[in-house]
Amino acid sequence: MNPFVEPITVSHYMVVGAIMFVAGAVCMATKRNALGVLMGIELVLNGANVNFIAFGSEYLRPAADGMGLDGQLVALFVIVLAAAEAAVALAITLNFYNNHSTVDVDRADELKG
Amino acid sequence: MAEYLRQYLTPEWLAYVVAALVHAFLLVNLLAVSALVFIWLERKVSGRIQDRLGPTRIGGKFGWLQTLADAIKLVTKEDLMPADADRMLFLLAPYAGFVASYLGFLALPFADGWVAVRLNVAVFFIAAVLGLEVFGVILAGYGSGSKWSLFGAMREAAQVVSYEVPLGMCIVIPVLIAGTMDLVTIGQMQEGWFTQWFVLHDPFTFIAFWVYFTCATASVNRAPFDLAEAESELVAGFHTEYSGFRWSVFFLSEYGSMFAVSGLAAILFFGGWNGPLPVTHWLGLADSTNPFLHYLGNFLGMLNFVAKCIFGVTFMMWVRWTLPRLRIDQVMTTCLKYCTPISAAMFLGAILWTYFIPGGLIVPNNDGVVREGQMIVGSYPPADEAAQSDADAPPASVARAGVEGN
Amino acid sequence: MATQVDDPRIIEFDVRTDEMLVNMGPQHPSTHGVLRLVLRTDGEIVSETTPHIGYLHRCAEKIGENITPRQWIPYTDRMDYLAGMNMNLGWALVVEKLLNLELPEKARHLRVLIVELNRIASHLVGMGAYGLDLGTFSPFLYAFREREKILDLFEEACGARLTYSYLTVGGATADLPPGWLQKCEAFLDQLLPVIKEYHTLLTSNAIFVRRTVGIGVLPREMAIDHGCTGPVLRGSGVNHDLRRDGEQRYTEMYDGYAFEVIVEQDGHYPRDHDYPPVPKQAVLGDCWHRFYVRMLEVMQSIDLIRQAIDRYSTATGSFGEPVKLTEKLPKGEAYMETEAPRGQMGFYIVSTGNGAIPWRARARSSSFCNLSVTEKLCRGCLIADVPAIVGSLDVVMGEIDR
Amino acid sequence: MSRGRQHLSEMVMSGEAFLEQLKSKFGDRITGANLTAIDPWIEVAPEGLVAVCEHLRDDPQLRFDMLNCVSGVDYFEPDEKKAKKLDWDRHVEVVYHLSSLSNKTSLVLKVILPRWKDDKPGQLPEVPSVSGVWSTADWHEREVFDLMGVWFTGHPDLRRILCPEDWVGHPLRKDYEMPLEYHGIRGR
Amino acid sequence: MDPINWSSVFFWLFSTVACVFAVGVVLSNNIVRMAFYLILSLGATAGLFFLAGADFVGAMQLMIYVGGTLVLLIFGVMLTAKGPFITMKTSAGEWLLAAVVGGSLLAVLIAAATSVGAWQQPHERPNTAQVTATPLGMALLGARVDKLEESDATQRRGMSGYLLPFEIVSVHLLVVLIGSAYLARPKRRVSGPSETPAPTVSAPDR
Repeated sequence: MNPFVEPITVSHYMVVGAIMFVAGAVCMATKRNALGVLMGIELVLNGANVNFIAFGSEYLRPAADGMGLDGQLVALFVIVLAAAEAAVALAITLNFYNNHSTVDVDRADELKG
Repeated sequence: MAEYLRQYLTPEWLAYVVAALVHAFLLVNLLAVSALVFIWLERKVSGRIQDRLGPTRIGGKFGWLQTLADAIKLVTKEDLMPADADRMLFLLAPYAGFVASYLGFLALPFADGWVAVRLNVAVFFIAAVLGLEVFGVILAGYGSGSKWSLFGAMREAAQVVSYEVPLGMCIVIPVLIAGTMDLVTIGQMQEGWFTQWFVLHDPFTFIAFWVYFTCATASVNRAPFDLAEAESELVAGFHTEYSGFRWSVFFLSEYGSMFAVSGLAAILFFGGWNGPLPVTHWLGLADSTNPFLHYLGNFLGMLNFVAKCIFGVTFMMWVRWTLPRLRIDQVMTTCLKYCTPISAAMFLGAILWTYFIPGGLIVPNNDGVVREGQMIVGSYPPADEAAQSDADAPPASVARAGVEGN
Repeated sequence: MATQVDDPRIIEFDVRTDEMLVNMGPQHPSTHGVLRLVLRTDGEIVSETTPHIGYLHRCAEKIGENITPRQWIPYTDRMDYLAGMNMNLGWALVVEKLLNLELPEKARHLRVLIVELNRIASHLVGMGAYGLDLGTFSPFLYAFREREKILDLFEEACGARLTYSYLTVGGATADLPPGWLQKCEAFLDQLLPVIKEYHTLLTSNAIFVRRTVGIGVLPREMAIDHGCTGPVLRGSGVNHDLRRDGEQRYTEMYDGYAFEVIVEQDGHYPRDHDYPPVPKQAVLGDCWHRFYVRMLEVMQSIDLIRQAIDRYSTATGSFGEPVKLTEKLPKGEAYMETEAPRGQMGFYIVSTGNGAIPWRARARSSSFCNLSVTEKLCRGCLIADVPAIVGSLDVVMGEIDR
Repeated sequence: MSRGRQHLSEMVMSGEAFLEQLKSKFGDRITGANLTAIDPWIEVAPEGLVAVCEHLRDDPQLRFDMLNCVSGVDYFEPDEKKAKKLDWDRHVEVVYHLSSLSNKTSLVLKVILPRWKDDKPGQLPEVPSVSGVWSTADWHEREVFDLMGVWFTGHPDLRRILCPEDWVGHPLRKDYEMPLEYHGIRGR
Repeated sequence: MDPINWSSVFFWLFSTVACVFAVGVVLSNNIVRMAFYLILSLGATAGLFFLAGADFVGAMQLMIYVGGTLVLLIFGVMLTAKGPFITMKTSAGEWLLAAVVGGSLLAVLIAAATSVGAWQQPHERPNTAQVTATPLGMALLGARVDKLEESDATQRRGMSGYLLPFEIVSVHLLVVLIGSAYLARPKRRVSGPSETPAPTVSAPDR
């Protein structure tokens, strides 16, 4: 079966999303660098976004039982919120770095800065 | 073209690949050649500004082939890499910038319909892709393992992220007036006399153009915003450690982005391929059904467009060779305290203007033609009414498909 | 009216970054030759600057005590290579002081004519190079265009374009060729409107003003304390010019010449109505003032040259009789400073009275003292300000390292 | 317009009166003077240098606010035959050229030092630093140390300035010999 | 032979890049390399969005995510990238645990992805030119253009758009803007040697 001939389905997109999601989750779990954890979060969100887009796409599913615009809209919200999340997380990380001279999340075990 | 090749080439996918390669080759070559011309132009313009001649020897009277000679010199130069460099990033960085700068041309129409990919979000796409050029600079700066390069990269990152905000806002203003993000439609809407150009649409767009140009200059790293390379401060900034071919790739992408932002300005504000006078209409070329005449009209339009781009690039050169460089804090002040509020105010003003005085400043732009891809915002009935409206002609499909004019 | 800089120890910071030690120079585009500044930076902020000099040390003083004073003249050319005539003059005067030599009137006017012309050339380079430091290239070439014409004049007078060895102990090596004065006057007529262009391009340019105003403020006390001289000192508002306040032997060259010392008084410069006004935010002693003083000194020199041309053409006597190459030096020592374009250039000669070779030849370099303030001026500024500050001091490494 | 800088003797007070005043204030720390030279000079003992300089700078009548130059002169004749004919002893002089911007006067101070401290070759003679009085002295003293080999006690940062940090010897000394080799570069 | 499906080819291209570099992010220890891989991965994801007909979201992904967020992230990396933090090793035990958990999660997800038959049914691509931006904008403002044909009136009423979330997100962004500006505000600090360039010479009056 020639993969280049077969049309693409939602499942294909979902597998890609799953791989990105898992990669992000593992990244979040294993990285000790706060910024590495942040990158993991971005991957997870993107994995989710891939699914949303796939389900919302008229190219992949018939419009009748599709999500219509909802898929794209949710993806948009995810992107915007991810940007906001990254900005705050970065500000926290840099503040943490200022106070503790490290970005190792394992050492972020006190509440006061 | 692919269909044509399919008759001769087997297997069939080879035809597609060959066709794609030919297209890509054409596009890259067009841009590489234009970069060569721009570098030559830069030398000539700077020479004239500085009361000297510029190149005069290679390739005849005007030194036409000077850039080619430079290119040969650069390609044959020794390719150095600092010992401290991050090998992968150092090698990839120039191409990252190059790809980003040239990806923008995918959606940039050169004449009516002459565009590689007609995207309905072309404006947005170009703005997004041009913003990616920053990665080339950042990665080069970081990967070089040189402190000066790192300074350049940090400056570039801060500068580009900040300038994307007013730049985006200025781009939105013509989009708002046109009601579409499709560059071809935006260009078509400015057909006719130069009074149809969006820059003359209302006073807000006029000011927005200058803000756009300032921000575009900043986002492509040209003087007086060339802080990332800041010759007198950072030696050469992010490309301090580069030499030979990779260094010239940085240059190609710089001139490529200059071309791209000038082209965007030309389409968004200066009528794109439409000349100041509707000459092609008078000659009957634009509306001609004869493919050759239509092609000729488009070709004239492309010349028009390229001339506008060259004018924009030359303007940037003029600025570069005249003004001193700003300091990093002044660059940020210019962006955050001046460009952003001004563009926001212009955005608001343009909204109010189009609401109260739809149509242009001098000649009403409303010729009653709704072009393909264009969306008339006001034509949507509220959702409830729409449900009761005639099922044969749902307003959404009108809006979606559009009506070809006349 | 000294201006107090904000306490430089307080540095605003957004994010704490690593302190970085970067070498600016000796091969850096904006360090005017081979100056090396070691910057300790915190992000873009420079917390400490340490100048390292000596990359152009050519043992001029050691050579000077092995050859006769007239033989050392070419070596003085190579000190401030942008103002070789002024260097020649400084050394010639101090040797004349030791020999107690009086010069004919014509020779004195010739000297004024030549050194003021060289001052213009030097300030033009300073102006152009300062534009370069701030990131604009064109004024540099405009400045060089005019400087070329001065070099043409010098070439006609003495055959050299950079290292002249023209003024020498006892006068000059040759008289001016016929027709030279007319050419010189034509050049001055042509230069005047060009100066206006420079003011438009730089002095009153908004970006230029923002880059220079309030940057590198050198209070007058600090300037005096550090022995800063020339435009740097006058840019700080100190009314001091050796052409007026120097030693008798030097100032008598300028006897009868009408000129005003270029220094700010009550917010105004002498005859500044022709030129861009002082920006409101400008602080006395900042980079802008130093630059502006140089620009006005060009005008002053034009005036002086015009007067010198008049006097020279009517003066009697010869252009001076150079002393023998091996003129015996009396026992004694002499020190004298002259107003070179970059400040007070002092020469010190010691002779033990046996032979024609001095026991000690010493050059006190103006740029050397001017440069020593960078350490304090650059504290707490941005990286981009470092070239702006060093450029406004207008140093020549050949003179510093000797 | 008053033009021209005068020597101290002509401006504020006569040279003799000035010298007397200094002598009465600093006693035997003023060790000599030559008021008839081209540039009249006053010789100061090393231990009194800083006090004298501070007085010269701060005295409202004198106000020598600018130090123009610090020079070192090595009086030494390597040639024995010539040395016998000389009328001076071997010594090192440090010469300070001062001027006052407000009074338009100038003054020369000299400090006479042995060529080597305690006559042990290689031991640099010492003189107190005046870099606390005039900041100009900072770099000038470094230069004199570098080229002439005089140790300025109390200098904040006395290291070589023109020669490389690892250079051997002080080039302006009359008995200095160029090293044969410096980092593989042939010297002679 | 069947004609080549070019969107499939590009799908494989983009998905390979996205997945390989996503895994690269996990496996790399160098934080700067990780950032670079992340750029490529997210850029390829934008390509996938374009392939799925979501032009606007794709461009948005490029502009906001890749062009904005990642630049910020790299900025943070550069500010904190000093020696020990560039490469922070993870212990083998953690790796093992993460691999087991991640592997099982992946297995579950892939099984779920391939379980529904309808999701594996290829669908004829519609020929209508999609105008994605304006319906999206209308939906954000509360008018669902794509649901106009919806026969079920109650469902249509329920799907009337995203005006409230849009407002909430707008306010949220404003809060984030102010909050992160507050977190990263300039602080004053005294540094450097304690001497001030105080002149020691009294100024002559003139």
